[in-house]
Order: sequence, then C-alpha cells, then structure tokens
Amino acid sequence: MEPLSNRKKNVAQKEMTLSERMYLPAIAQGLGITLKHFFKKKATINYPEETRQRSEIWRGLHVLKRDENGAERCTACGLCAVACPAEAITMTAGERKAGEEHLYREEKYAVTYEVNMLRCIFCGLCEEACPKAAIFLQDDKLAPARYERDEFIYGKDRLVEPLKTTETK
Amino acid sequence: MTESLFFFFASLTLLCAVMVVIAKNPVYSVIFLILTFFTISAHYILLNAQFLAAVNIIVYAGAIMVLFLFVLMFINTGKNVQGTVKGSIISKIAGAVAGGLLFVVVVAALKDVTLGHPDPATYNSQVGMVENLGKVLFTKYMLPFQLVAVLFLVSMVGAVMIGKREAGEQNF
Amino acid sequence: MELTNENVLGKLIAQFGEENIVDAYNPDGIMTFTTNRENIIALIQYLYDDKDLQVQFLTTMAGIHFPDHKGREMCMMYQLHSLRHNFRLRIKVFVPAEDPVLPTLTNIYATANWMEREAYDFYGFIFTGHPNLIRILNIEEMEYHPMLKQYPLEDQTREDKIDTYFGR
Amino acid sequence: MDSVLLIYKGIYILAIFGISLLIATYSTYFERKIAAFIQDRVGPNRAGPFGLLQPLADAGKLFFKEEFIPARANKVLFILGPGIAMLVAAMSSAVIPFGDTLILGETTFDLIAIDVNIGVLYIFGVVSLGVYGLMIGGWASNNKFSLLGAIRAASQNISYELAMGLSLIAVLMLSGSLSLKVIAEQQAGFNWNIWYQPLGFLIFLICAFAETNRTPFDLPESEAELIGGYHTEYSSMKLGMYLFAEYINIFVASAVMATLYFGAYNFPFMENLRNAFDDPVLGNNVVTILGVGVMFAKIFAFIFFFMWVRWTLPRFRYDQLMKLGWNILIPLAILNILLTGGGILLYDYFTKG
Amino acid sequence: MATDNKTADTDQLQEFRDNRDLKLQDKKNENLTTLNLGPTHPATHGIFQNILQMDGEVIMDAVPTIGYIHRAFEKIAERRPFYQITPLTDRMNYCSSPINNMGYHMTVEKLLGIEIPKRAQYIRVIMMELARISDHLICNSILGVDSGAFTGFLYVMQEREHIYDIYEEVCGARLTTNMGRIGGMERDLSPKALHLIGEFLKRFPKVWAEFEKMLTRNRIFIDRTVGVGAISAERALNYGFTGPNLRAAGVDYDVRVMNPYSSYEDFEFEIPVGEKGDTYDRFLVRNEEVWQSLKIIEQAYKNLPEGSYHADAPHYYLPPKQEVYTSMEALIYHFKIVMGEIDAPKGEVYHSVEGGNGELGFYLISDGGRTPYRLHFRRPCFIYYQAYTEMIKGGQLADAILTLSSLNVIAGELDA
Amino acid sequence: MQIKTQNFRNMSDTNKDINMVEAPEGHSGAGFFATSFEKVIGLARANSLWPLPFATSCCGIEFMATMGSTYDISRFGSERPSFSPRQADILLVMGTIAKKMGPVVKQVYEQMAEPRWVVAVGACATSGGIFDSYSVLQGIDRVVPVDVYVPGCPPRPEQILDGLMRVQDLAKNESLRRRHSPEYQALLASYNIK
Repeated sequence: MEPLSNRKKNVAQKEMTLSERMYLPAIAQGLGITLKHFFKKKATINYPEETRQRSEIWRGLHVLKRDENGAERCTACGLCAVACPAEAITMTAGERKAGEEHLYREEKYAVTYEVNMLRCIFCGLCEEACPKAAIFLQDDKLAPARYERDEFIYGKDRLVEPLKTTETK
Repeated sequence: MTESLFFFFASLTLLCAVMVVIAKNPVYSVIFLILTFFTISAHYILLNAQFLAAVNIIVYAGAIMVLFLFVLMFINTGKNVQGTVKGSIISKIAGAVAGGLLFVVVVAALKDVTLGHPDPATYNSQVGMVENLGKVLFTKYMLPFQLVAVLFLVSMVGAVMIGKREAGEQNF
Repeated sequence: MELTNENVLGKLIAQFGEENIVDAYNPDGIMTFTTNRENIIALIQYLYDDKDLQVQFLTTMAGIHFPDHKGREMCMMYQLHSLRHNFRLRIKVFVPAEDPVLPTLTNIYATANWMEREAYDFYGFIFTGHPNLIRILNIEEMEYHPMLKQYPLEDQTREDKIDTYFGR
Repeated sequence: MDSVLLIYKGIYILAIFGISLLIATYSTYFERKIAAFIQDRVGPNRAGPFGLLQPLADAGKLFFKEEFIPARANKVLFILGPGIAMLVAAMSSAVIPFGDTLILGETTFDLIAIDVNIGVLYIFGVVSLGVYGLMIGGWASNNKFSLLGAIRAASQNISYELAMGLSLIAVLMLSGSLSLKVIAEQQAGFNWNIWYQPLGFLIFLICAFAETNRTPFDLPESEAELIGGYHTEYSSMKLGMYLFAEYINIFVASAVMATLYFGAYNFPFMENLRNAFDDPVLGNNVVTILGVGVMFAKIFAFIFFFMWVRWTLPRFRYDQLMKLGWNILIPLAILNILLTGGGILLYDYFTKG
Repeated sequence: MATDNKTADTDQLQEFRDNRDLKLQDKKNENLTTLNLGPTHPATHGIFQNILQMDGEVIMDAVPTIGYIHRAFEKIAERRPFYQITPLTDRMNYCSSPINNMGYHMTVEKLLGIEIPKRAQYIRVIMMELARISDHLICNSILGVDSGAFTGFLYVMQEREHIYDIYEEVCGARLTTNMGRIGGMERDLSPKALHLIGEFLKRFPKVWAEFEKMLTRNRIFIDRTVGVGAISAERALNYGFTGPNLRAAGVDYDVRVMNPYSSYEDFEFEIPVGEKGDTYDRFLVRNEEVWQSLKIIEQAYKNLPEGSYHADAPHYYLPPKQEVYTSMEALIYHFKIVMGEIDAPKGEVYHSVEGGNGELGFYLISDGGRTPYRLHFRRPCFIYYQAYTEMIKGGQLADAILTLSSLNVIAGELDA
Repeated sequence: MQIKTQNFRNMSDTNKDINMVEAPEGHSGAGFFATSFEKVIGLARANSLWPLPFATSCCGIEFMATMGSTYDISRFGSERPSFSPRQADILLVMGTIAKKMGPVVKQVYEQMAEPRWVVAVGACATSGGIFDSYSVLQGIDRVVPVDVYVPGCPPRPEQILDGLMRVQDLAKNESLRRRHSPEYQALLASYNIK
C-alpha cells in the first residue's frame, strides 16, 4: 500500500546473517547480558521491613481532617458521596448542639460517615469534591488486607484524624 | 543362586508375555511388553552378555516401545477404548488354528534339539563382552553385518519416503 | 479530488436520491446524515467501490436507543473513514423498536461481524444475513438487551448501598 | 566379594542416592536464587537464613497437600508415572565415578557404585527410559494438555537420544571403552576430552538440555502453552516427584558431561600433588578427596549453566525443535564421528608409522 | 419479519444456534482434538476463551468466546456525570490508562468547545507517550515470556516502575491514573516529576537497547515469530485494524499524524511500519515506536511552554481549592461541577486518539443532561481479537499463543 | 545481603518445639507432638504458597509488578505461579469477575487441592468496585469462600504482599485437619461445593 503520510519508516525484518543462523553468537550475547545482571545491585525493596517512597500526592487511605482547634471539618454536605463513582461513601448529617463547638467546626456535621473500602477505588474524586478540606487521601497509609468483609466499612472511629493529644500516646 | 534367578526371570517373562496378549487396554499391553523386554535383558545379564542387555533396553524398551506408546496415545485421544476387539467367530477359529499350527511347528522343530552344555574347561565367560562381540562381528560375520546395515539403510530411506508423502503438511 | 463534506454529500445525493439521504449536518466536523435500511448496504458498498472516495475503513458501529422518538426508536450509527483522503463520515439508520431489523454489513467489512453481534447483544438489533448472530458479551441465557434505556444498570443484588445519597 | 566391600557398596549407594536427592532438593533453591539474581531480585529469603529452608518448606507443603486423582484418570498409571520418573532418575547416578580410589588400611575403595564395563550404555539406557514416566503420567491424566505434553516429551526425547548417542560414539572411539571409570582415568591431569571433542561436547550439551526438558527445550511443560504439560493434573508429592526427577536428571546430566568431557575427578597437576606427599597412601587419598571436590565443582558449574541458560533463552517451537534435532544435530554428530575417525587414523599413521 | 420483537428474537436465535451446532458437527472429524484454551489459560493474560480444533499440534479451527469480563462500561457511562467517567476509562486499557483518560477528556472538551493551553497539551503528550511506552513494554516483554524468555520481562518491568513513579508524581496513582480533568490537568508538573522524567529519558534507552539485544536478533526468537500470525494489509484493513498491528502490515496509519490532537503536529517523529504483518513485524514496530515515543517525550520535555496547566473555563473546570474555601462564586461553581450540573451543549462528537493499541475512539452523544446520553467506545482490542481465528488457522499451538500476545489484546478493553 | 525477618525467628522457635518433643517423658505427650508438628507444617505451607494468578484485569498488571524485581514476591517463596489449579495453594483472584466468569472461578476453586486459600484482590473481586452493573458479580465471595480481602483499585504491590502475608498467618495457625472440621464442611456446603 502506498504511504498515507511522509513519515513512514520501514523497520521490517532483515535477513539473518550467517552468524545469526548459527544460534550461538546471539545466545552467548544473551548469556552475557544475564550474567552481567547476576552481579548487579538488586532492585528489590524488602517490604515489609523497608517501604518504598511514595509520592506526596499518593491516593491512599482516607482521613477526615480536624481543623487547628481539633474540631472536625466535615459538614456533611454530601458532595463527596455524590462525586464518588463507586458509591462507597454514606453519611448521615446532624445538627450541632450547643457546647459541641470544639468538636465540630460547622453547624452541621456528619453523625455517621462510612467509607466502604472494598468499593472504594481511590480515585480521589471525593478529596477533589470536598469544599471544606475535610476528607483527604493520605499518602503514608494504605488500606490493609483483612479477613472479614465487615471490617472494611470504615466508620468515623477509623476515619477521623486522631486528636493531637492521643497522637502522643 | 543363578538358577533360581533364571527361573524367577523366566516365569516373569512368560507371565508378562501372556499379559501382553490378554490385557484389555492396549497401553497396558505395551507396558507389559516393556516389562518383558526387561526380563529378557535380565536373562542376558545372567548370561554375562551385558552389552546385549543394555542394547536390548535402549533399542526396544527405550525407543521402539516409546513409539508404540506414542502412537497408541494418539489413537486413544479422548476416547475411552475398552479394548474389546470384536471379531467374527471365523476369525477367532482361524486365529486358534493358526496359533495351534505355530505351536506344533515350534514343538516339532525343538523336539530333537540337544541343549549344548558348555565345557567348563574351555568356556570363556567374556564371550558376551563388547570387545569380543565387536571382534566377531567385524571379522567372522563381516558380510552379514554389512548386509544388515544395507537393509537398515534401505528401510530408513523407505521410512523417509513414506513420511514425506504428505507434501506441504506439517507433521510430527 | 479534494473531499469536502459538501461535495461528498452532493455525490451521494446524486447517486441515491434526496429522499434517501436526509438530515445531513456536521456536528463535529464529521459529516453525518441519515438513510434508511433499504439503502444502507448499497450506500456503503458504493462508498467502498468508488475510485474517488475510497471509503474503505469501518471505524465503528454503535446502536443508540431513543425511546422518545416514536416509530424510530432504534438508531444504528456507522462511522466510516477514507484513509486515503483522511475523510470521515457518519451514517445513521433509524428503525422502529418493534422491528429492529437491518441488513448485515459483514459481506463488505469483516469487522462488522462482532460489532453487529455486539449491537444485537446490547440493543436487540437483528441483522439479516449475519453468519452467527448470537450474544457476544453477555451470557446467552440473558433475557433482555441491557443497553435499552428502560433496563436498569445496577446489579439488583447489591446490598451495601443507600440510593438516597447519590442524587440518582 | 567380601563382606566389607559389600557393606561399603551398600553405604556408598545410599550415600550417592542421598547426595542426589540433596542436590536435587537444593537445585530448586539454587534455581530460584539464580533466577532471582539474574533478574535483579533477591529470591527467597524468608524461610531460614538466606531462605535456605525454602526447599524443606516446599517439600513439607507438598507432602501434606491433598492427594488428588482426577475422576477420569487411569488410577494405576497415574500413580505409576511419577514413580517411574523418580526411580529412573535416581538409578542413573550408579555408574558415575565420583572419585578415584580411596585407600583405607588394607582395602581399596572405588568411589563408584557399580563399575560395569558398559557404563555409558547403562546411562544411555536408563535415560531413555526416563521418558516413560512423563508419557505414562501425561497420558493417564486424561487431560489434553497433559497428553500433548506427554507426546511432545516422547518425540523430543527419542529424537535427541539419537544425536546424543552419535555424539557419544566419538568419545567412545577415543577412549576405546564403554566404562565410565576407564574414560575418567584416561583423562588424567588436564588431558580432558573436551580438547579433542569440542563439537561433540556441544552436541551432547544441547541434547542434555533436550533430555532434561530444560529451556530452550522445555516444550513438554511449557507454561505458556500447556499450563504444566504432563504434570498439569498432578498435585502434592506426585508433582514433587516429577520436579525432583527433573532436577536429579540435571544432576546426572551434569555429572555425565563432567565425566565424559571435563575429566571427571581429574584436575591439572594432580600427579605433582600426589608425588609431593611422602606417603603414597596419603598422597593418593588427598588427591582423591580433592578429586571428589573437583568433580562436584564441575557438576555444580554445569548445574549453574543449566539454570543460567534457562533464564536467558526463549524456547523452540515443536517443529523447529525436531528440525534442529534431525536436520542439524544428527548430521553434525555423524560428521563429528567421521572427523574423529579420520583424526585417529592420522594420529596412528604418524605415531605408529 | 415478525413484528413481535421477542419471538422474532428467539426464533432467530434458535435458528442461529442450530446452524452453529450443525457447523460444529461438520467439524467433528475423527482425527481432530478439541482443546479448550482458556478462559484461565496462562497465556491469555486476561480472560477470553478459544475452543481449538487441533490436528496434532496444528490448529484447524478456532471458536472464540469473549465477554468474560464484560463490565458494561457503556451502560455505566450513561448513568454517571461526565467527570466520573474518567475512572471508567482507566480500566479499559489498563496498560496505558492516561491515553484513555485524555482521549476521553479531549472528547468532552470538543463537545464543550474548550481550548486547552499549550502547556497542558504538552504535559498530556508527555503522559500519553509514557503510557504508550509502558503499553508496548508490557506487550513486547510478554511476547518474550510466552516464548520462554522470562528475564527480559523483569528487566523492563523495572523501568515500568519508574514510569509509574512519574504517574504517581503527576496524579497520585500507579495504574488507574484518573489523570487530568476535563479542561486540562489537575495540577502542574511538580519539579520532582520533571526531574523524574529527565532521569527516565536518560536511563531508559540503555535498558530498552539491552532488551532488544536479548531478543531481536536471536535466531530462536526469529524462528518463533517470523511468519507467525501474519495478516495482509488488505485483510487487516477489512478487519478494521489500526495502530501497531496495522502498521506491522505496512499501512502507515497513525491518528497522531492523520488527525493530530493535543499538539502532536509540533513534534518530529516517524511512523514505523513492517511488511508482512507477522508477529516479528509487530514486535519490531512496537520496539521502534518506543524509540519514537522517547523522541516525542524528549521534544516535549525540552520545549515545555510556560503558561497555565488548565483551560480558563470556570463553568467546567473546578476552581482552585483555596478559592473554594474563600470565595462564594468559586464555591457555587464547585458545587455545580461536582453535582454534575454543568451546561453541556446538545450534540454528538467523535474523537479518536492513538491509543497504545490503535485508534481509540469515543463517540459521545449529549442531550444536555448531566450524563452522556450515549457514550460508545471504539475499542481496538475488540476488533483485533475478531481476526485472531483467521490468523492462527493452520499454525501451531505455540504460534497461536505468540500471536495472541503480539496482538496485545487486553481483556478489559476487549469486553468493555 | 541483610536478612531481618521475623519468619526466621519463628523458624528457630519451632525448632525449639521440635527439640522439646525429645525431652523426657512426662513433659510431652502425643497431643503436644501433634501441635508442634502442625506448626512445622503450617510454617512450611506459609513459606511455600504457590499462587494461581487468576488475573482478569487491572489488578493482574499490578500482580506483574508484585512479581517484578522491585517487589519480588519470591522472597516469600511464592514465585512459582501454578497455572494448574491442582498445584496451587492460593487462588489470587485479581480483577473483575463477570457473571459469565463466576462459574469458572468456582470450578477452578473446586479443582484446587486442599489446603487452599482464596485472596480477593482489588475492589472488583472483593465487591464489584465501581462496576455496579448487570454483568458484574458483586464480589467473588458469592461463589467461593474468601479468606483474605485486599482493598484498592488496584492495590499497590505492597498491599498484595500484605494480603499474602495475611494468608501466611492463616497458614501458620491452621490445623492440619481443617479440611475435616465440620465448620469447614459447612462453609463449603453453603457455597454448594462438593
């Protein structure tokens, strides 16, 4: 077929030369390459003892952030649930009562907030959708493997960032 | 010791040979045939003919029977062959008659054979060894040996011709 | 010949008549027009054989379901491409939902085989003359054509979801 | 045969059997490690220090895995298959001289299990039987992939046996003996057969790869095509026996190559070393023990080579494999015989007049 | 033709089934073995089934079955807002998801009429070419694996890890990248990402040359692949082949050149073509394409223009987070976009990109709602696999496996 | 090369157990021997888990990375992928399982020899993930019992290795006779297997 463009470059096969026909030179060459690698430094990372550096924007396990005073940022607007293509987020909203200002930043808050980690595809759309900087996908944590299905419904107890005081424990 | 071994191997040989005939599954037949070759090789070893023993195993058990088995496997693919050969009564009778005749002929031929007993004084136990065998083959039996070689060559050429007949087809 | 949407359309109308080439427009630079199932194969064959056009590449075929268009609910879209002239065109055929029968394109394009099977699988189009019109992606025991708009997407057995949150 | 020698032979045979098993076991480990190192990985390192207990873990697991006989398989043959493979593989190390003589007190011990005068033929015969294990096992599984594997194994082994035998004949012409012990003794010092038989060795090497079903000739079990080939349906220790048999075969093939072409237990300047000792018995024993070490070093080198090649080359296709065997190797082997014969004649002509 | 859809359907179906059974009956030759290749055969690298009729090792006929991972992409796409479809495209050809992502984004941008700044286009080009490299890398090294040479695969997989590092730095994921947004990228290339790309450009050519050295001129490999699974240019076009598999047959059709998108017209590169369209040609073409991709990345990396990484389209492109927290207007846009209430115009668009495997097309019909009315994917693998039967007939089992891996049929794309 | 593994430590622990069996009578009984023997076999199994990579889609590509040099699953003794179900110890289901594929998964599971474990890798295999559609099985635990779930879409190789280590934990602590236990039989029966 005549060319459709002027950028054609034929890479088609060349005839084998005599030395190529004899198998051995190419085999020796291949053996040389593998032997070179035999003595090379190994690329393996000894997980779990060593962990590989992940990028700072890696989309790992979710966290519900607190603000600088330790109050929960989430205001249960539901945008993350709408944005979730896997429909993995569910929540129920509640009104903040008097005296709870140190717990919840806004007047509305999420009474329950559940992420189904099995459904979740870690696409980051919830993080992008959140207008309150409440939900983030951490780069330093991965969702661990577990034995039971129920253990993957992450409620607020596992999602909300621990308070600074508990962190020091 | 040697005698008891001989009887052991002889009976085993006969048993295996009978099993070759009566086994229903052709694959079993082949396996018994292989066993038969082994026991025959054992006889060779009893006769101090180690070379023959080894060659018998290499050629018959190691190569020819592999081909037998190979072909059987090909034929048997997927189908559960029960091995019952359905022949007419006539063929059965014919088989029996032919077998009987052969038996009679063998008996008649061997009736008067006197089994030679080697003289212990002159008997050379090394007669079955490779060196002696080679010497005999290349001196006394030179012509038959060459003829056999030619025969082999002819049969090989014939086999190649048969194998080549299906032109343009990829075959094994 | 420089292929432009206009002169190709003119050529086709001259060949097949105005009543068979309707609704021509360029939504995205690709000429789109509608024809009917009586002419579709002849049209594509003509495009294939014509020395000037050389439209010899079937890019894709897609079924579309418009439940609101009465009498022409089912649409089949053929997108063709002339590699020689880098010219694309899109042909649509509308058929009623009760009678989603179209002639097969497999005699011209081998690639149409599976595309038609896919359209059959998804929408229930029936292609007369197709060598092997059976479901391709779904299990054969399936009783409906899932891409039709009236059927739900979701797996009906899912338990871990509360619909009220998702705005749908 | 006196009783001391008989007991010695018994112990020796057991020892050789044990060593074969041990080497086969650890071959799996080395295979994994070598593969890993070639591929820039570290390989097994969790089971024991450096992963040294890995073969034991595998064996333990395989022993306690469920025995499984497919419903439509031929039960007798299905069990027989791996047994034959294992037995035949283990039998072949009997005639290999792992060392020279060891003199303890009055008695002289030959470091060879059975010194038959047809050692080469024995090896050859036993190796040719090895294919039955694969064939019977593959056929009995009643699985098409297994059957294809079995068929491939059979035709491959038969074809390559021919070239192997022909390449051997050249060595036999040089040595004039079928006994491995004699062949080993002839290569004293640095007078190895490889110097006279480079082409023959190459052919033998290629055939050894084919006979042990190693890449590039691993068609009977090629994973990408036949899943597991003849052992697709095998689980548990029966699979283990097949894998074992393969590694024992590699060990034996390496030993045979070392014996036939690389001077067996001989090493350069061994005579000088032997004479350096005042006590001839001590000298002999030291050289013998060193020789055993040298022999095993050669064997390990070959085993390494087997693995090195496996992780480098692509495999052949069935018809190409056959073509290589019949159209290239066998003519080459015959040519090699002719060359060797001519060489011997010329040598005789010039030396003996 | 019967008017009742259902009965017509079932009658027709029954007739076709009968026909098919008859055909199979004919083929039930005594000498033929039926071999079921798949759906979990190791060499299928994904899931599809082939029932082979074999005469010994030679394949006489094959009946392919697909749909084992049919996931109903097109149906799901009709139920999701535009921006939520990007994660779906990730999972189509998962070896080169950025190309899918960006192809889809470009399609929607075409519908919405958004013009993308040069910088964003160049970033897209870099990402797409990296994706092409990783795609071809897998395909060619898997060809090695299936022919028994496992090691080269692991050598190039290490390089793929470096490509993944770059992805990770750009979008935060390794494989299902969900990269970019409608209207540009979600963030600019970070200095670290730029550094990683530079490193990659330096290191990769050596690795790739080594990989080529291991296989390209090895006679065992040449014998295994030359003449295997060949398809002529005419048949290939009739089957709708595109991409490397068509180019291997000698047709220099490349969407990047024929219908340039995302500034591909700015770059200097060649279209490698083969002659016979066999497995070896496909291998060579992919090898060369990797070099060409490297060339493109190098050019884009050197001439990366300054400017914004996204279009100035507040109706469609999410405002920066900081503004959402502070400005009311941005918050409103933010809500509207996330809820999917963007004003998509009515219309239909077809846009195609040169995917890792060939022309990857998106045919989008919008009725102005929050979701596409219809989104059809032109999936190259779906088209290739159709020709597979024809390509392997008369070959051996081993050929069939190499042909399959050299076609690079990816089940996720095949079944959609 | 530096080895700092806990498994190694465990290994020597069990060696102690074995030694203790040979301790004077009165301290050990048959039951004790049985447990330590079980432990040894458990350890052996844990360090020799041959996977059957049932890779259908994206997660399969990440499994390739797991097998690759950087992550190297062989460190756990699991680099020998057994594509024949008879020889495999763990079934790694990676990727979407469509309803058309469901019976195949079950068949493969049935063909596996005991002991067998199933790991569902990735969102699709565990729950269907984003593919909540008419054609996708919503989690393979509807057809076969799953031992370990690995979330992620696809999981990083680290997570796959994590799942493998969970299986190792299971294997170490499992009774040799798990297969005969009524609970296990009931579990299989609930899936209508055998």
